[in-house]
Amino acid sequence: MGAHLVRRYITDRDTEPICTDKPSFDPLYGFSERKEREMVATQEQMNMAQLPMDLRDYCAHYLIIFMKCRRDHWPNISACAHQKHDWEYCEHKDYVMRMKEYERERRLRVRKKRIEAEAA
Amino acid sequence: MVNFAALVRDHWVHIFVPMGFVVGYYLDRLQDQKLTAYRNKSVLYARELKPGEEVTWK
Amino acid sequence: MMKILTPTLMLIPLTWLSSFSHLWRPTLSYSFIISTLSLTWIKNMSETGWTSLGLYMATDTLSTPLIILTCWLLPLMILASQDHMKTESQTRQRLYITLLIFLQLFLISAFSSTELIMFYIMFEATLIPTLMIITRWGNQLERLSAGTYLLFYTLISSLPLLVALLMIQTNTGSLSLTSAQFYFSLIPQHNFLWLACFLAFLVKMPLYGLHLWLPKAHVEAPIAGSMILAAVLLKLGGYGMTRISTIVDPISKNMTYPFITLALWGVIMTGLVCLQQMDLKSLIAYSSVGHMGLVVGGVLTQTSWGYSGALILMIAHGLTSSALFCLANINYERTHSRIMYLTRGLQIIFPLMAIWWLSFTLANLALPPLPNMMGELTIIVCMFNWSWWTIIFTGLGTLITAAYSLHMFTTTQRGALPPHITSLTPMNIKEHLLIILHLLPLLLLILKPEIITCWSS
Amino acid sequence: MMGQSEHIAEIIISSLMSMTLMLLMGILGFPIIINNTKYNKAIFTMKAVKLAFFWSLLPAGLLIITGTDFTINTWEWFHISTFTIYTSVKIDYYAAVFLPVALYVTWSILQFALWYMEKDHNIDQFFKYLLIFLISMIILVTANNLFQLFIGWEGVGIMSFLLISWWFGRPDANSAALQAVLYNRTGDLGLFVMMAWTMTSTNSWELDDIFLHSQNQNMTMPALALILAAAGKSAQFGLHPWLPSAMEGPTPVSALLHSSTMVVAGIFLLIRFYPIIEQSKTAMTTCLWLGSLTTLFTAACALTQNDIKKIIAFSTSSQLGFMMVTIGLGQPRLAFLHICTHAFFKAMLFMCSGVIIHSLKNEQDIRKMGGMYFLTPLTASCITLGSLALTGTPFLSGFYSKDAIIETLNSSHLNACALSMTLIATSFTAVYSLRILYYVLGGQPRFNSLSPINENDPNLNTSLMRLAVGSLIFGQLITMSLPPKTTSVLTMTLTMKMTAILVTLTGLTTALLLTQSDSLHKKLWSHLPLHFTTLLGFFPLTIHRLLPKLTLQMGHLISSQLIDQTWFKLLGPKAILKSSMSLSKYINTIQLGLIKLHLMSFTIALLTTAFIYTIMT
Amino acid sequence: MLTRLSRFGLSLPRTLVGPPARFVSQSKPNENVGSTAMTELRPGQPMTGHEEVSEYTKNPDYYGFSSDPDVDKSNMKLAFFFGVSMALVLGSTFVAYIPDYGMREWARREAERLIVQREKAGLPLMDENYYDPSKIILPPPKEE
Repeated sequence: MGAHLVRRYITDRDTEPICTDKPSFDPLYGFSERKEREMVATQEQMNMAQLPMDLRDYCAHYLIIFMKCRRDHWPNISACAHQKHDWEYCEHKDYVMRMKEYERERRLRVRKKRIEAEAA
Repeated sequence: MVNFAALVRDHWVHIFVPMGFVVGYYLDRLQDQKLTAYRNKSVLYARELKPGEEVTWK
Repeated sequence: MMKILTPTLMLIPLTWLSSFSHLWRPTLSYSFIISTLSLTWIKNMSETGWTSLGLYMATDTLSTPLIILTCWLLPLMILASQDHMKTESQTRQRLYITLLIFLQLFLISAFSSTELIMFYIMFEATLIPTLMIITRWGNQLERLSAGTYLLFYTLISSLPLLVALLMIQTNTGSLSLTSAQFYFSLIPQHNFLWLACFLAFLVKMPLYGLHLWLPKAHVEAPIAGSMILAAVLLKLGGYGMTRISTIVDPISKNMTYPFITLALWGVIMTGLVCLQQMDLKSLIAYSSVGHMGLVVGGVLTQTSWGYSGALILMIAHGLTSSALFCLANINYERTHSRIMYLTRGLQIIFPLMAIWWLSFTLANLALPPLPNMMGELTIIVCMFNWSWWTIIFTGLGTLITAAYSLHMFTTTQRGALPPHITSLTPMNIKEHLLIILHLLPLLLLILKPEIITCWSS
Repeated sequence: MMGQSEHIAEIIISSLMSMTLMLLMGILGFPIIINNTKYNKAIFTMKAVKLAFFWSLLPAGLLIITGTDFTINTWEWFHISTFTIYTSVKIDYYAAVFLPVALYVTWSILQFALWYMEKDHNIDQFFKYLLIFLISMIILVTANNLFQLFIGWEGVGIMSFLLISWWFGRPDANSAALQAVLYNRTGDLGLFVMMAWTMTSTNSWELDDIFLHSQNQNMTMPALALILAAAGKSAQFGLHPWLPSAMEGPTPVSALLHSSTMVVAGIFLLIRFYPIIEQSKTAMTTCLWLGSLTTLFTAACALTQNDIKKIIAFSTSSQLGFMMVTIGLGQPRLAFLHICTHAFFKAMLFMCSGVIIHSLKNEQDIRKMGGMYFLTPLTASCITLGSLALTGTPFLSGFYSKDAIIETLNSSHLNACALSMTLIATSFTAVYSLRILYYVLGGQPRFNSLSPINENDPNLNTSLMRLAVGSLIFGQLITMSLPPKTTSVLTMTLTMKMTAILVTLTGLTTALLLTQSDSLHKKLWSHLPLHFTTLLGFFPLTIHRLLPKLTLQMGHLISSQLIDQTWFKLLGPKAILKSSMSLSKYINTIQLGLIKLHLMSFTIALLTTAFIYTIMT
Repeated sequence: MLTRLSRFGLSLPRTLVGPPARFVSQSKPNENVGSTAMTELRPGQPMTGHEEVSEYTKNPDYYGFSSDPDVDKSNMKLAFFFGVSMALVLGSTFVAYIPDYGMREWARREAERLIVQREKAGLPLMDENYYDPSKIILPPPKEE
């Protein structure tokens, strides 16, 4: 809570990326090869499952399985713990990847600033 | 048999308002008749009479 | 049109010729019949908007609700004034009823006249019976000064109206409302003409600056006088303003600013006056000055929302304030004092009357489903649309209305009984009937408010 | 393509739903209408609410299984030129879940009121008032257009006026009721602005049209108006003094109105209009700041109060601030979950305090209580359960919503100051809950009660037990059974995850330390700046004296004396009077009846005209 | 002695009975005057004889219209019949069932009929002048 604020407003104000702006470096920079993430659940599947709009992300297929399991054993609400875990783990991995992406963006900006400082 | 004279002596007053209503109805009818002077004379709304109709509205 | 006027005319010989023991019965029942008859005017608008056309008279969706309110009030006034007229002599009672009937006659022909001159004559004619009722049957000595205030305020302001009407007559050759849309471009574009036309109605409507006659007239008038004054005579001003603003429309674009600001400022000022008012009747009178300020604001913005909001508020306020005056009069007949401090804690003695007080206080502070709220909300929205600064005044006004209505309710009904009130004569069914006949129309209007949204239902 | 079966299913469900609503209103409306004394009306009302609760489970169950919510647009109420106002009802996630919760809580409170108001003469009227309040709350919750919402809004405000001043003989009950309505009306100013704005710029009061048309408009002004309305109704900072003084009403009223249903109406409005508030950043930050300010201030005030109902009222107000913070964080569903869970245990806390007050012969000061643990065991256990749920101990119903909120709070990017204020307030909740437990249950009894304190009334026990069960399992039940709408935050370090419990534990230990060591107690408390919190932030002193004095003085001096009596009177009639008097006095001297003078002037005039005439011709 | 005793005796029971029973409910003492407690009427206030004699003393079910009971009753019946059942019930049913107030349904049907007709005739759905201009015969322009 607020740890990044120190960097954002006090220490290095110019290199700290805002969490909402797009990555400004080439995604393949520094990686040998990096394949595009592909979406497992198809649009038509998601429509049939009537998923809310902000849940239609890369882990939507786990969510569809979880929702189907919930509907099948309806009165027993704690039946689908396993499916719920899969979905949440996938969300967890997704979130960790975003944090790594954010950190990569920040370090690249700091490196760029250092190179420019040396060149100048 | 309710004797008619006593009834009239007591309740003759009740004739006023219904009589007023009848007179009012008649007066209204008279004024409508007078207003028909402007029937079908307007430049905008005048229309040729349909066959078998001698007056646009009764 | 004459189907209602001639029966009301015939009521007068009825009062003078019926035997004294049966004086109040036929007048009451026939006036109820006439009020039911007057409901037949809520027919749907025809092409031209005018229904039941006569040579000089016609009604449209603006005037029908007001005429029905007038016809509805005559029986209620007869019902309400039976008690305090019991001690009067025979001829005076008959004179009193004839005055009320004359008042209704003039009001109906005023609301339904298409000729502006006939409207003007009837507008002035309503003054005479009101004056006689207030000065003859008022309770305190100040009724004479109240009468003079009423007379001079209305007379002085309506003379320029006559001059303006004559000027319009000479320039355009006709004063009939039905053909107004053809000749209003010929009217000379003077600001003074606009001012002259509107001044009479602004005084009658009590705009805040010219409202001194209203509290005096309300406080001194007998029950029937203050009922008709609160319910219909104020609305005469609003009706006139709506009619005239369609005729002298082009001039009033820049002339309305001072009056709207004065009206809105009046809403707050009268609210503050009500907050620390000692006399119950003058509190209700000042509250109607406040509500009518909102109506003036609504009409002067000259939008369809403004006109319909103004009419809804006029009808709803008519019923509410006349009922509040009846309640105040019922308390007055028992405790013989209008000072709120002396008549505290009446809920313990009259629990059912407390329910009526509560329902009409809520109507006064505009509880939502009631038509008062629909009218007030429409006007607030229309003023917001006119300029969004007005929301400060109207919002503050609603807050202060809530404050003084609940203050009135809490001081008169709640709290401990004062030591000097030990036993009061209980309420009788006539008084409950009087209040119910005010409350039920208000509640029934919730279901079908289209009949009172003028020109835009 | 919709198969035939789905089509029929859809018709059945929609007719079922509209029938549910009609029945709900019918079941609740019926006890108001019946007047015969054959039934004991109070019990009949309670049974009606019980039936309504079971009936309202139907839409909730449907929502949980199939996730369908529905909007009924029945009747074109009235039109002003092109603007039509419908009576439209929307039972979506929020309304479907809130209805059973509200009816469940009302059912147990009515049963409690059967015991509490037993000796009151017009207990039936009391139950009728509570029922009318419940119906206007349902209208507010299920409204789909602004006008219907406003009907519920004002109905709830007026019923709180009537119920607070139930014992209208007492002057401070009347003034508390008046105060409550005035604060609510200042809030209503915001709702007026909202209605005016939506009418002018989206030309409809239907919720869906408003959300649709307001996509690309600058929404700060209506959003701030909504926040003002919510602040007025849910006693946020600045408009909060009416909630503690609303404790003048009977305890069932404070349990039902001022803890679970009425005060959450403001927050519910913000949740319902969340898509509008979301669009303007200033509104979100005002929500956050207003909420954290309220929660901190009212929690601090609760620390130093001695009246048991005042403490619980302040804790309600601080929880409302907490909900406002959740809306500021951008989590309307969590705020809604907190509303439901909070309704359970807060109503139970109020009912327990009612039991204690009633058995100690209306003694409300906690310093004069003590040792209730032995005398009323069931109430004591319920109070501890309620306080634990309030402080968010794991796996009670409070934990599910409070903990989730504090987690999102910690991992959010919003400003740290408002969030740390909320954390301090959560620690304060632990302190004042412990203070209640310590003073009311622990120690030697400090009251001289003669009457035997007992809890053998069945109504009392079953209602307390029912709410205890509710606050135990409701959190679990709802979080597990409802379909997930937003992904929960799963990537936090251990300390971040445990902050909620750590903060409450620190609050608890400090309070325990302070209460144990009496010597320290005297030294420490004596010179701490308590005046600020005991006098409720000097609000009643300043605002409740200054503002009325100013308005009344302005009313008296300026508007009535200065303007009405002098300006208008002197300028208008009196000026004419004076000028005409002097004029007539002057003319009067001529008309004094001197016949010789008149005749002489007449003859002179005659002669001159004759002379001029002869000259002319 | 006896008379004095009896007088004393007479007065004794009254004192024994003690002050007139003051009915104070056992429930919430803090609702002192509120809805339940009946404050004791002012004791020992001599009737001055010219208070308002309320109508209820003579005629217990006084409806408020006149002192003679049967005229009172018939007036009440008359007022209620004409006031409530005639004016309110009949009136409100008439107002409630006015066909098509404001001609809204008619306007809707008319619009739909016109659209169908104009589509069939190929005309544009709406055109700007309300009257068809051919019908308006304007006076010839001034020659001078």
